[in-house]
Amino acid sequence: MTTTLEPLRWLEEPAKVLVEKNNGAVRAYFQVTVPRDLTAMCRGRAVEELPRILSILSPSHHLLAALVLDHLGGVTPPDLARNLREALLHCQVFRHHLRKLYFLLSAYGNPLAEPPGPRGRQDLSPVPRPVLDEAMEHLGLIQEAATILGGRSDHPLTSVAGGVSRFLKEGHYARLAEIASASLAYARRLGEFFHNRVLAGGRIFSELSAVPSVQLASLTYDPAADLIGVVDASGQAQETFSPEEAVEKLAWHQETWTYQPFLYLKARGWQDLSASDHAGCFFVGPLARLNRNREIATEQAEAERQRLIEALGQPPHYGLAAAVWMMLVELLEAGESLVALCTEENLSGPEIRHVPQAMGEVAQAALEAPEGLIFHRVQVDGQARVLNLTVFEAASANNALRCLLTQAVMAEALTQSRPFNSAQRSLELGLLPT
Amino acid sequence: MKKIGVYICQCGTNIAGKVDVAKIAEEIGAEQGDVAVCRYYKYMCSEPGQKMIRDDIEALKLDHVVEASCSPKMHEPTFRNCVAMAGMNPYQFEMVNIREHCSWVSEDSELATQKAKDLVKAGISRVSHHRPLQIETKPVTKSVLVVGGGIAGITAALKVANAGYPVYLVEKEEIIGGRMAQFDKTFPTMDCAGCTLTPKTSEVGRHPNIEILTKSEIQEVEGFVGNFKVRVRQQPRYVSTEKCTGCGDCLQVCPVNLKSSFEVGLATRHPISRPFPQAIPNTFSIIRAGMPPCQAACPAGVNAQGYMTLAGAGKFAEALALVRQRMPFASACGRICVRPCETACKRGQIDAPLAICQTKRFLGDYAVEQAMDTPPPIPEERPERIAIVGAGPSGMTAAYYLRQQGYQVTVFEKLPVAGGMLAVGIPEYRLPKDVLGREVDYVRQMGVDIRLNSPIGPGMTINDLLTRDGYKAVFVGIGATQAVRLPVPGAEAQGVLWGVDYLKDVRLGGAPSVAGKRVAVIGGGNVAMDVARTALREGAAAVTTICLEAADEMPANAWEVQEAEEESIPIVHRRGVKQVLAADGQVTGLELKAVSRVFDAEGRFAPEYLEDQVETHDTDVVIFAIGQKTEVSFLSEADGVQLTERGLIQVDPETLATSRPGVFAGGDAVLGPATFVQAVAQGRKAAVAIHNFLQYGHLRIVEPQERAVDPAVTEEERLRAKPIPRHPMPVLDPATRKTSYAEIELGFSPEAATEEGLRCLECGLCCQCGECVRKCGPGAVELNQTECLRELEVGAIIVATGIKTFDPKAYPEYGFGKYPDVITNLQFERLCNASGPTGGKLLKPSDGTVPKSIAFIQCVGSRDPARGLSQCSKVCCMISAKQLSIFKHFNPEGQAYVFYIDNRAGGKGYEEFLRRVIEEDQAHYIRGRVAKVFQEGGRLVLRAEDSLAGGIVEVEADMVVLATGLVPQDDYLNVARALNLAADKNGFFLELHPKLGPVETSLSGIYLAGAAQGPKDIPESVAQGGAAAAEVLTLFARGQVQVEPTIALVDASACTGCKTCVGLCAYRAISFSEEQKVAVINEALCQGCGTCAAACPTAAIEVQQFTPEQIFAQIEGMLG
Amino acid sequence: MSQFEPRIIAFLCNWCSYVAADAAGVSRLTQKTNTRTIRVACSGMVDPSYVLKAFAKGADGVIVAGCHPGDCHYISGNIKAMRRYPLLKKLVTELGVEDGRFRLEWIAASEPSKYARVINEMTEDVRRLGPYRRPEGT
Amino acid sequence: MKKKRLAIYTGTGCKACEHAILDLHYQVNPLTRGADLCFWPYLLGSTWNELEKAERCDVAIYAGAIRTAADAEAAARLRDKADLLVALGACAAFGGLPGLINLVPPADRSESDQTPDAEGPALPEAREKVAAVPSLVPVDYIVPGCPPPQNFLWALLQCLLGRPGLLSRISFAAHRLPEALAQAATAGIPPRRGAVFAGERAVCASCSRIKQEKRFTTAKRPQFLELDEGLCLLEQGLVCAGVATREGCGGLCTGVGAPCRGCYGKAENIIDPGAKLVSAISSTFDAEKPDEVAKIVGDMVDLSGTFYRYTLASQCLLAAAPPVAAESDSPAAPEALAAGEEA
Repeated sequence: MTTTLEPLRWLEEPAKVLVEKNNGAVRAYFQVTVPRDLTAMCRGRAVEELPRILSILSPSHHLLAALVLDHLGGVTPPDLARNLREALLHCQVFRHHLRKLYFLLSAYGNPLAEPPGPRGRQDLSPVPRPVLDEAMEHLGLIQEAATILGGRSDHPLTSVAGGVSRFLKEGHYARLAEIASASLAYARRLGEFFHNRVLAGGRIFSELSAVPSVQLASLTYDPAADLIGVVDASGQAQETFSPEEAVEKLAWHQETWTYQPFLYLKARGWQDLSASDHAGCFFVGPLARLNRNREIATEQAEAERQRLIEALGQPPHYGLAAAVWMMLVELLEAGESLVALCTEENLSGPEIRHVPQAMGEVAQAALEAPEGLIFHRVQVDGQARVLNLTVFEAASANNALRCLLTQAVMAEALTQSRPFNSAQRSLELGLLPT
Repeated sequence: MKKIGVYICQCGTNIAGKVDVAKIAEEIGAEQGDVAVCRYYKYMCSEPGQKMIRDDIEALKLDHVVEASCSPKMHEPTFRNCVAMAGMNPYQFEMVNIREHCSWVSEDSELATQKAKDLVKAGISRVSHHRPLQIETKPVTKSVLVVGGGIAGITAALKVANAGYPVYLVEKEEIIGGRMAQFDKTFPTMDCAGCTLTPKTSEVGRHPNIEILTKSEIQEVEGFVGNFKVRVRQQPRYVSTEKCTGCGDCLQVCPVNLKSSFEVGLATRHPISRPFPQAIPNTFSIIRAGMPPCQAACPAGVNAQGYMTLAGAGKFAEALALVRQRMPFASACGRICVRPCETACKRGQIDAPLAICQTKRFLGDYAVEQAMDTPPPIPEERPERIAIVGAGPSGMTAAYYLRQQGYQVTVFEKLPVAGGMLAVGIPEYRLPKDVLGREVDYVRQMGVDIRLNSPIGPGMTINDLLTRDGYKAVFVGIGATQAVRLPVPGAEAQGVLWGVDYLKDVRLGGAPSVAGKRVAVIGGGNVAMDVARTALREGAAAVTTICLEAADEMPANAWEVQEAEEESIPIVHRRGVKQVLAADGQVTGLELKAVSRVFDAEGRFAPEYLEDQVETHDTDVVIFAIGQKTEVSFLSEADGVQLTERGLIQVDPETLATSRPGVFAGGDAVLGPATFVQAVAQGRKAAVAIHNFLQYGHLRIVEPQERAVDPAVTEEERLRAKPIPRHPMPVLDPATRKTSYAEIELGFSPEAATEEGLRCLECGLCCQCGECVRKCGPGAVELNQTECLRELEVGAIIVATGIKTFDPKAYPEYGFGKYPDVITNLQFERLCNASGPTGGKLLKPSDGTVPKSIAFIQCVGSRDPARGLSQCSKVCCMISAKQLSIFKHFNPEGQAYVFYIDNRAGGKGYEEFLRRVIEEDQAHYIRGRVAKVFQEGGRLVLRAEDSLAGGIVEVEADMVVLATGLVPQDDYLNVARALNLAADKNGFFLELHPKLGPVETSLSGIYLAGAAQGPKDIPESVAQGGAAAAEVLTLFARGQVQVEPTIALVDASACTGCKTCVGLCAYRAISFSEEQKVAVINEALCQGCGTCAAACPTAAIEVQQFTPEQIFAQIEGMLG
Repeated sequence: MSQFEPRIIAFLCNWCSYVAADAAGVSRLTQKTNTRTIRVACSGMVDPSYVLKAFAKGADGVIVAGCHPGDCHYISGNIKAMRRYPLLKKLVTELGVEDGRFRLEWIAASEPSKYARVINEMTEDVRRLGPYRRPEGT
Repeated sequence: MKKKRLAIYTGTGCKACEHAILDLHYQVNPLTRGADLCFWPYLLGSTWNELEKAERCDVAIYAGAIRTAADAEAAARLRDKADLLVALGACAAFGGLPGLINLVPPADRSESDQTPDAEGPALPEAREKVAAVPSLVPVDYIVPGCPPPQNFLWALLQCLLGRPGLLSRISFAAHRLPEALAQAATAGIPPRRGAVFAGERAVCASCSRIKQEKRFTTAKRPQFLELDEGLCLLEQGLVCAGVATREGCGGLCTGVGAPCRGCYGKAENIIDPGAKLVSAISSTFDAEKPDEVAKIVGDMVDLSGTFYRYTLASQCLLAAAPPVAAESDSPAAPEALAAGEEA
């Protein structure tokens, strides 16, 4: 017999979980219920439109698509443009992580309910309402920054081939600086709150650490070296390869029961999810970045990372707590970087764009988006229309992780002989950082 | 809920024969919906049919009606009236075409019925979206503009004028009458064209309601039907139509002869003329192309064409007078001028320019020789005293013209001689003392007081002249008499002299002797040449000229250089002076450096040297002739005359007035070193300004600029060029001349001058020599007339611009232009016209004998898309027939041939006429195109293929007449553009409807008449003129225009101001309102074409009666 | 009636093509019965929306006919039509309208026979293509 | 006064629209003061059963396109359950970007070449074509935009939740509301059924760029164009859909130098954005001869994907499903949604 768990909170993709139980064994399926359709959507379009179309995956895809256009046109954007794009990326990190953390907290204090709220949850919240409201306000602020930099926060506009489409206006600089420092300050405050109320132990922490974890290799991108790196489940750094090689190194796997494809390492091959070893599978995202175990440039963030390592030991780290904590770290990092970046010197300059002379045939690029490593490869025809498009987005990269996690949580529920739907909450929490 | 009445016409069997009308009516009637009634009837357009509709509208309170029958082009108006009579808005009616578009063109009656039904249903669903539209009215300006004074225009003008409305008749030529005025007789009645036309033209001429604007063309038209604003550009007639009596005296004196376009080149005319005695306007007029290049090029604006022509006519005194209108010193100028006029002279493009300058010199000298050179008496003395500073060219000129005006003029000259640089700057061998003396004396004789040795300066400042001595005005005309002294190393040595100073000293005595010495002259200008040649005459052992420039770069006139070289003066090119070498203070030689360039990229003087390439040149004397400058130190504070940063006197370029009121300046004082003629120009300019200043107090000179003629030589002018070579100027031989100051150039003989005059091409047509002015008793000739712009307000415009004949040069094999006896049929008309070149005798242009045989070639240009026109020119067949019988009338024995393709004699009495010609006059009509016309034994031979008899025929003829096709006027496009008229591919204006609107155009209020709309004969043109007049009178009788409501409207609430539509409107009806930021349509201009509506991206523009919802409904209706 | 009878909407300009169609009638130039004519003031008035509307409503072909360039009664309306046609053609082709279903023709008032010829020719072309099926969105 | 019950759901599409609603929440926290959030799976994990069991809700907001049978069912359910159904965002209103796949036959859509092994539960069935909500169920209001802007969202809730107080902190300065909406919003009463929460004219009206008499000389591609800061993009040779697109964004994209792609759908009175864009742009071609025209047209790529970027599934006459008519008691709905299409 099959239990269906839906909807799942906080997931960007429409998905549900199906749990089959027969003679003692449980098989749980994390099912994405809508086709990806990306190629169908983009093939034939003018390539310069990709930044605007692909941004429906996540705002970071806007930046990545623009990066691909730079490569296709064989131009490097001027410093000003690069700074603006970087600032926008930091805003996106901040916004993405803060929203996730907000969701997390909202699980312990209904943000909307004036009690009694829907589903009759009592607000016994360890997370008082003002904390949530403050989170909301800062989401609002960082969105404003993202809007200034990107034209729009959710589907940005400004990144174009060779740079950015328009200069900032007078008054923007001041406002950005303001928001940056406010955000950083808030990141610190929120950090403190987490240390005192969440990571310090107690109900929330125990619930977080109760969520089972999955041992998987992780994939990250190092922009400095322009290399994609694999770290295996044991935390050992494995091979690295350039974005050019990505399409040979990585491959798709499609299952009949979910629309979402699975990305895996070609070399290691695809192992069925029910198998015990998943050498070919990997995941991306904050936790992956943590396991890469690289120093963070900004000092407060680095300090926070050290605290994390002290508390949870050397990488590899697995599990929710580390992932959540890492989001805090990156929240700080984003805040600090914004403060450093948002000055009139950095965000103003003579030229905003280097106009390409012609478009090449094929180009690719990778980017560490807030949700994890993403990758585009586009091939165009003589009139620069999209012929072929390969998009590795976090949802496919993490698909294996999500499925395995689902399986683990449900298996545990079975062993603890709890009803599956009671396990939904911890599954939702578990999926949150992915 | 709409109430629609549907009526289907059987049109007898026209529709019912194919379409099952009853079935459709039944089915549609049966359908639920807006259709209140659906009937069919045998003839809906008949009265009973219409009554049926009217009754239903009243009985059933119908609000919309659909009529399915013939094409709306046929009966839409009928049925609109019908429903309107029943009180329904005519625009809530829709007509469906099930005859032309259905029953008549379908085979299968089942399918036809289906189609008809779909169409009817489309009509129904469309009409239910029709809204009532109101027709707006605007008042009408009850006057008409007729463009073109041919028979069509004349007819139209008279009819409208007789109805009592003002008419403006605009004609491009100087007379009205158009083509018909050129004709002799008219077919088929053979009555004389003149006799029928002239009564009409003279009626137009004296009609109180008609104003004739001859030599006029429409420039621009604004507005809309009933309210046009027309700008007309009118060229001057130069003869007052009021004063001219038409006596024709002017013809006896006019020296210019041109080919007459009215006589189609068969005769000449004078620029002043009247094409034929009965012409209207019956006064003479002058044709002038514009200011000829020679005059335009002359700084002083001397009318070279004028005096050259007079010289050509041997009228030397008149010629001199004409010169002196702008150049008082003919003799001097004729010797020393730099001759911009000759550079510009068009004849230069053919062989050599006219010897204008030397002819001028002749005129001056001749007057003296004939001892007839005494100044005319001063018309009226004026009390005002005027002081002139400097007796140079500009000063003397100013004095001359001021004195002419009767002023009391005093000239102050600091030198002991008058003439300024002419006296002390120009060597005698170029301008002898006595010649200059004569010029000066002439001015003295006029009564100008010239005070020599009277420098202006302390004790007698300009201020003194004005304040103390009571002079009303002062003109400062001092020259650039000071040599420019370069700081050349060693220049202080003995034996270094300075150009103009040296010349001055030579003229006035006291120049250091160069006798027996080696002289080096530095400089490449005219002064350098003068200095060198003077030094030679002063006895120098050897003279060398050293200049920076290469031979072709030298500023000196070519002839000056040439003469110097003839006098064996070597010229060293491209050398600059590095330093003057001297031994114990005495010049021994020069150190020269090579020149790498003289002028920079922009052609400015900026010499660069190769300092290392040095050579020395031994010499005893060095004379620097490297420029001169104006000395203005005599000016004092009190004078209040401001200077420019170049140290020259600052003046208003228009009036030459200085900063001190009453003080004027010109010549070198203002320009720096300038040419003689420039100085004279400024002297005269100042004189006029001073006159204006003293008489009217204001300083502006209003001299309208005449437009210049095209500098390129025209075919016409080449023909005019008489085969006379330019006369060389006789000169002293170098050997003799280099020893003396005797004048080198010896001057022209009267014959030479006359011949030079005859060489003139008369580029300006009328040369404004003034002969006619002098001759004209009533003083009707007004050469100072200028072109003017008229703005006319009219309610309607009739375009009757007519046609011209096809140029047969496109058919070289016919030899037109090669053989004088190959003529066009229009020329033939002139040849047998009583007022024509032969006085009505049909004579061969070649030898003036009566042709014994004549051949007509038809369709020259017509019906030949390859080389001419695709159209049939319609009248040529009859013209040839007519001309043939005229020929027979002159020469009953003569033989006549007509080479034709078809004979087209459609028209009342035409065929009979043609038969008569063929039978009675025994003309040989040969069917076939002529392949070639060539000369054989003095006779013309035509070779053609006889396509009836077959085989090649050759025919001899004394005269060949080409029946040329009719083509639009050359400038038809200007007219089309000005009026927004559409023209067909041949260039004939497009009528509204080939059948039903032959004289209307797509632009309401603008009508066509005559051949401008297509080839026509006279009766048709007259008929159209009448028809056009009728249209106009209908409009005037209505007194107001209905602005069709089917125009575009902007929904301001939907318009986003994207400006997409603004540029699209062909009628410029759309403008953009910056206030509301929306497009605005001028309803009066809008024609309802809907381009804007289709383009408007927000569908903010809709064309009434063609709204999207109506069209969509129609589409849905027909697709069921 | 066995064979497929396409339905073709013809937008005819009032001054040339509509007159030509009338003239074709007057001179009884037989035509296929598949056209349904709509009289417009000028070919420049034909809004591409009309064309799409016609196809959307089940027309199997659409033809726009106007005066020859240079002869436009409204001076240059047909030039606008001439500018629009290629872009519109390109768009509808991308949307699956086969070549031959949509035409722009210059037919002068003096060319009734050309009108008849074009109509018949187009009817056969469209008949060969079969009915136009609008890709259903639902 | 009882709080209005509000349901929020996203079908196929990114979560940007729901984030937009969260945005409201970011600014002030009064959404809940105005509404009883009875159904919001994304944030609250509300299930369909809860919705079924609970009483009718006043307002349901559907975001995202309809891609699968499940989406269609969701739309139907919300329609049944709610008095007022709102299509939120370009996807719900017009099909949005997902609608572009309608140009591709289903067979050519799959992204992975391998044939998967048949095992595990069945997939929810995907529809052949992406559809906009109004083409399946009658919709009462539309809030276009990708994502929809704050002020119109506020206006919507303001109208539908009937709590004028909500608006206190929102300024309309950015892009003003049309008269009718402004009135309804301040009064806190629903506007005419079928109202579109956006401007009434086209983007040009609020685009700050300088417009001159249009002359389209050559079709340019943005990546090769040195953009003129102030001049109309169309006049610079970029294909910009602003001329035929409903205003409301305040010329956001054009303002930052990105040509409009029509996420607000077609302007009020027109029936097909593509047709009008063709007409508007080509009419101003700087060409008098066919070959010149051909040259310009040749340089333009992907007309369908550009002119119908967000509206292919609903407003392209040749590719779209026409909206369904609502039950007769809400007559306003069909007209407004059809926007002339069925008028």
